[in-house]
Amino acid sequence: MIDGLSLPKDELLEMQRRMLRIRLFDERASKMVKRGYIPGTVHTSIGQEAQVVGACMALAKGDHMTGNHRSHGHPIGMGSPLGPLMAELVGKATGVCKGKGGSLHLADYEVGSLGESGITGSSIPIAVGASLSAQVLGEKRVAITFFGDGTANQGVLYESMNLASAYKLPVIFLCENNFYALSTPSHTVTGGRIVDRASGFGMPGVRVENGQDVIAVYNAVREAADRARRGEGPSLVEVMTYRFREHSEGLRINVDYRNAEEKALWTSRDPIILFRDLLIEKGIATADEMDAIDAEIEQEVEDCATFALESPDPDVSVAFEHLYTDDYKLENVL
Amino acid sequence: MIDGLSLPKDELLEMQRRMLRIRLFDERASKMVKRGYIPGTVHTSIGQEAQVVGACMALAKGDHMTGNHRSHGHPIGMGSPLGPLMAELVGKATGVCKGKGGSLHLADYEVGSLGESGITGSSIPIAVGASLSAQVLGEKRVAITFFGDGTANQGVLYESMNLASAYKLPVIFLCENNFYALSTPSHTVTGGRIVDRASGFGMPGVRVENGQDVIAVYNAVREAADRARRGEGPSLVEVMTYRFREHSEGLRINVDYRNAEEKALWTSRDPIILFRDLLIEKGIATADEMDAIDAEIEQEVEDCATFALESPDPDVSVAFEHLYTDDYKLENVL
Amino acid sequence: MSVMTYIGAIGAAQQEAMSADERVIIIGEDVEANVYGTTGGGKQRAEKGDFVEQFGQNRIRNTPISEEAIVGTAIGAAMTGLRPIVDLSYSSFLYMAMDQFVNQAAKNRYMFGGQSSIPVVFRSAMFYGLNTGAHHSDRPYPMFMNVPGLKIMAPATASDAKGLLRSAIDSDDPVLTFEAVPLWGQKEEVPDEEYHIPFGVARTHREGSDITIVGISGSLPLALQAADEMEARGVSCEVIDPRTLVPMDTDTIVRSVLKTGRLVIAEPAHRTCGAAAEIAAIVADKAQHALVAPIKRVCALDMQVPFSPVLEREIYPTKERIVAAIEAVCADQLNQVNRRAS
Amino acid sequence: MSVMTYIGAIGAAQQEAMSADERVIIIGEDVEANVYGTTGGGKQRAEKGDFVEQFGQNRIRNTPISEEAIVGTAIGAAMTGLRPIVDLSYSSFLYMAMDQFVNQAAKNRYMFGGQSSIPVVFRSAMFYGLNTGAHHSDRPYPMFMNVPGLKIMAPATASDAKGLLRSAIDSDDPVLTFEAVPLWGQKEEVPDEEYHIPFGVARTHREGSDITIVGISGSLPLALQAADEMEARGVSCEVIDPRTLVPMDTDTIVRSVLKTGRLVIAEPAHRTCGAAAEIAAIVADKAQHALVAPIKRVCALDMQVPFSPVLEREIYPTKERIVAAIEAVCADQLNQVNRRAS
Ligand SMILES: Cc1ncc(C[n+]2csc(CCOP(=O)(O)OP(=O)(O)O)c2C)c(N)n1
Ligand SMILES: Cc1ncc(C[n+]2csc(CCOP(=O)(O)OP(=O)(O)O)c2C)c(N)n1
Ligand SMILES: [Mg+2]
Ligand SMILES: [Mg+2]
Repeated sequence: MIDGLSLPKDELLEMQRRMLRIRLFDERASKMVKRGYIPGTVHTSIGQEAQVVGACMALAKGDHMTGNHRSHGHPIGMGSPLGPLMAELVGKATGVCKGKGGSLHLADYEVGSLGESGITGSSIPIAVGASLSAQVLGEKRVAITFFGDGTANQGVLYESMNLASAYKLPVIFLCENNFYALSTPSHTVTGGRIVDRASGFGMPGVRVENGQDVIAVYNAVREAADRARRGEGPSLVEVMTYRFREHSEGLRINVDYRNAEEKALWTSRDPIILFRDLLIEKGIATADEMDAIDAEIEQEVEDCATFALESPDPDVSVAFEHLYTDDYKLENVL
Repeated sequence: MIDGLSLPKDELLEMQRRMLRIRLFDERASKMVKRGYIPGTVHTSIGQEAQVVGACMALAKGDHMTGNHRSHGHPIGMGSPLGPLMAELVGKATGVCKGKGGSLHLADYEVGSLGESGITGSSIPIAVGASLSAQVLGEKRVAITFFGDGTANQGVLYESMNLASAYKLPVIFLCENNFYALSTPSHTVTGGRIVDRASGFGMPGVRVENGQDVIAVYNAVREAADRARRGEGPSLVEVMTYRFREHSEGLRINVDYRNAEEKALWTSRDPIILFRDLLIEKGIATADEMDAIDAEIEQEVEDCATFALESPDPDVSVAFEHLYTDDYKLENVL
Repeated sequence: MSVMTYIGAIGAAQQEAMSADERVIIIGEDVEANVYGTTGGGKQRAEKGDFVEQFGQNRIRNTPISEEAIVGTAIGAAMTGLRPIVDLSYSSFLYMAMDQFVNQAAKNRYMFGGQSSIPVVFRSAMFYGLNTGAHHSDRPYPMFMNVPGLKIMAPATASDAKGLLRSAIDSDDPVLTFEAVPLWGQKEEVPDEEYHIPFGVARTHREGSDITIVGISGSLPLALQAADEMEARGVSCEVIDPRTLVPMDTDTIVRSVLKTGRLVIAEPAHRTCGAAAEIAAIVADKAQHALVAPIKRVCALDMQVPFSPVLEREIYPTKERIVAAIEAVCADQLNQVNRRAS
Repeated sequence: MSVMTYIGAIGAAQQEAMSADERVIIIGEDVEANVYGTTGGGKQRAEKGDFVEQFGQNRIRNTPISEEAIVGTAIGAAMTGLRPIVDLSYSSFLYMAMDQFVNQAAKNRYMFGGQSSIPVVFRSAMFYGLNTGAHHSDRPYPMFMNVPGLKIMAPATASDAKGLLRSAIDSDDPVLTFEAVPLWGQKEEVPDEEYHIPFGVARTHREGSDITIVGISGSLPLALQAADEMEARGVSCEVIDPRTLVPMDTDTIVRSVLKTGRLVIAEPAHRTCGAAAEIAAIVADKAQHALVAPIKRVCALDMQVPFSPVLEREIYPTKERIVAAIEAVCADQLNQVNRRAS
């Protein structure tokens, strides 16, 4: 049995750093949406940091990841630097996608992030493809794909799980179950339990009941990754978690679809506080060390916002690049 | 527990009649393909008659059915008269779809057959829709959809199962598992067992191991139909069966993907002979009675072929009808 | 008459149709909580206007995120007694259900020799120009125009939205709506009584003699602004909105070009094989002899949609681009005016 | 040079590409048993030509019936080191994977600012005119032309099929092939050495001065036959096949119309928003001043495909329809000839 808590201290602290990066980055992004610096739609992972970071930290360099519309956490979890991510959200030339992706479409190939997807479910088979190339080329990498409980009702997931299972591909399907798809409670539109869908497709399914515990998530995903790397095929991991904020920033829904009690219960289980307390309790780090990390990441986020805001807009010509790899005669400029 | 064998004798004989109709109709169709009377592609249900008829006989008048590319058996199983079906295969004006559907697209709304589908999987949600209308309108009908083991890997099935389960719709998902999708052995492209996929979507799954036994199929589907009619929601029924002929008539595949031993084993389990023997053994019918049925159906099939061949071609104007319910100005006749 | 917004008109048409016919139901993601603003009126569930309150959960149904199954289920339900309205929210999500649109909705009636009719409306809105990036900004109606058996509406005003949607719901054939989110807030006078606008009848927004401008969906207001500007510069513009793309009232467009001899078409979809291409091709067939200038299309460029606002605005038609197109084909008129002015 | 069939040329291009580059793999339903005739040569598995024998099961992969996952998986594999060829068999099955084509294949490189390249080929064949009914007979390439980011080839001869497919496999962008089953048996001389035909270069099959005829895919041979017939009646026809639809060599077409002043376009897809509409629109813009007659399109009618042979043949372009279109726009020439003859 894998126990994440026995990892070297610097890796444990890196977990906390990444969770903090997600939290503070998303809080900052939310403010920047309100102030009009960030256009478009923004979905935060606030509250779900353990689920994201526990999974990403269980991977190795060279592994691949695809994400979804709740989309900043995953590249941050993979270790992407914050500046180009925030610049992307603002739409600047220094953005990780040159300002062409935005919040919904972050990608950072340097850290194995192959792309978030605004279309839910659409990026699932992309990760399966990354695992197929690993298998065909005999490379030892694995791939992971993140999707929500709502997305778990899209057919492409089951086609992907089946294909991966039949080929024994090194891929992990990670369901971020935060109990809601937008305003829709999962149980009202979902037959059965998501984790139970694994066995019918010939793969193990595990459910991390306490998805606010970064170590629990790490352990489950690490086991799935090891299995995949051994050539034993894919796994489904369902992580129970909760988003602390509204579906997307600025969205107002007139129906009270999540009650106050439930919200209070879950916000009392803050993954960042839980992990901080655990590390201190186990004697792995001191409160001072943890405070220092808080300050470090606060500064990182401050810097990334400054970087983003001070960066130049993309040159207009960039709008016409990257459609194809070769020259493209745009017939239709009047 | 339901026992089909305790059904009234005329219903049991009707089962045999329908199985015979499918067998002889498809044998005749195959000959007519060879002789050039039937154009296009034809997939027979020869060998799978018990699976089709057991299921259809478990339904009631007013229930709905959608089928697939292996496509003549289902309307016949629902009780459709043979003449217009055969005329449809030949492309005649008297065809059940006026010559516009053909082998792959039979439909007979008179008997609840909402349509076969050349695109595998595509007709699955149509049956779910028929069950939704039943639920919304408070009608007591149920719907069934037939699909193969290969089609069971299409995502639309799981979206449909999930939706049906969440809404508790009166629909039955029937997997015709004949071990192959065209030249591809099911086990090489399928993770896990199909029947096991039911529980993850919150519905019962039953597997009829001996799908050559029409009563076994009847019992399983009847139970699912009763459940659906009671408002308890959908079921998945997987029936193990075998197609006796090539995937489609005239197709030649250079690789021997089904071995002789397997073929011999399954052809020895002819559902029509099995049921004949059972009825005689149980004293439900005499050999003479069964012979009379054979002769009766032979004549029916003879007649349907004559009807089809002697019917007129459709008038050319029919090609331009039925696109919309109202008048349609076809802009593009030169 | 009362003043209504474009999005309000859509909600109103749905409400009227739901009240008029018990067989009309609405299914879609998050329709119960009225997330997209067309299935409820008030600020709270209990307030008047909320569809769940009014029509109950049997007829207003949240769905799982399963576009393919939802669309197929609605088709099957329409074939067996209901008249569903499917709220697919973003037009960008239609791809998920492409097989159901093409192979079931468009083909079933035809293939089965008229046995089925399929009274179903698939509503979706084109959320473009809103800096949400390439996945959420598509205007894919041209693909569906290439599929016989579907009807397509793309209203550009509140009154058209209401009257056409009512006709769509009452139609016995599958209809796709492509609503324009950039127009959601646009207001127009709308008749108080219930009304239907027939499919296949264009709306001529202004008459003119020098050039015909066809404006589709969100490009119609731009076309009208461009016409205003050019009118001031001495070019008399006729502005036509086909309103429904299938069937399309090509007669009105052809008749107009026979009069003006010039044609500019503006639409928010990609240029290649778009609706503008179809209109240009029809005119180049039916009115070629009357043409005195090239036919110009002002469409979204054949690029995907970039996120950054400074980039995204390069992609779509603008009033300026429409003006430039008119200038390019009305050199004569403009010279005359210039001569007269100088 | 050796004589090759159209389908043989496709198999040959695949074989050469598989041999040339280990990263090329083929995935699709029933490719191992060579059901569709392009992944094997001999009559038995063991014979030379069988792809599984030659390249092994690691590189020749049967898939489940899961078009959406197959297409997405191939895209992901292409983004991470492979160069997959996906055999989707029938073009009618592409709808199942529409989201992956539009939202992943076409957009990823653009959205991610050039971080990804997606060297993948999606092969499919248009099985039309074969009495298989509406589900199996589609010619859906126009929809994909409306999606920037995809490249599209639609060869009409064996040598083009081979050379274009090789270019497609070597391209770093996603390419869709639309092969024409009615042409499978057509034979042509094909160079013995490996060769590539660049995308975006039309092939002028015959030169002429009175009219330009564009023939796409299965309609090219019909256009050539019509040209023969009209030539005998005194009308000199230039026949052009664009070969690739994205990018399309519109310059060659426009140049030809500038010379001939007349244009007829023939293609097997539905008419509304088809490739012919796009070509007509381009010519009505770039060569309007040279046009002396209406542009005529000879396309599949905007109907679904009926099964019965007596009905199905009413739907598609025929030599006769192309001749009728030429007659309609070449009245002058024909009168002259008639006058001379009488
Ligand atoms: C194919 C598709 N359908 C619908 C949407 C609209 N949409 C965006 S997020 C969302 C809810 C997703 O729920 P879930 O998968 O549980 O993720 P969560 O937002 O809870 O993280 C919906 C319906 C979409 N983006 N793509
Ligand atoms: C979406 C789609 N993909 C592929 C095909 C081609 N095809 C027709 S039948 C078939 C095999 C179907 O296998 P199965 O579902 O097991 O049914 P069976 O033929 O064994 O009855 C395939 C791949 C199709 N018709 N539709
Ligand atoms: Mg969720
Ligand atoms: Mg099978």
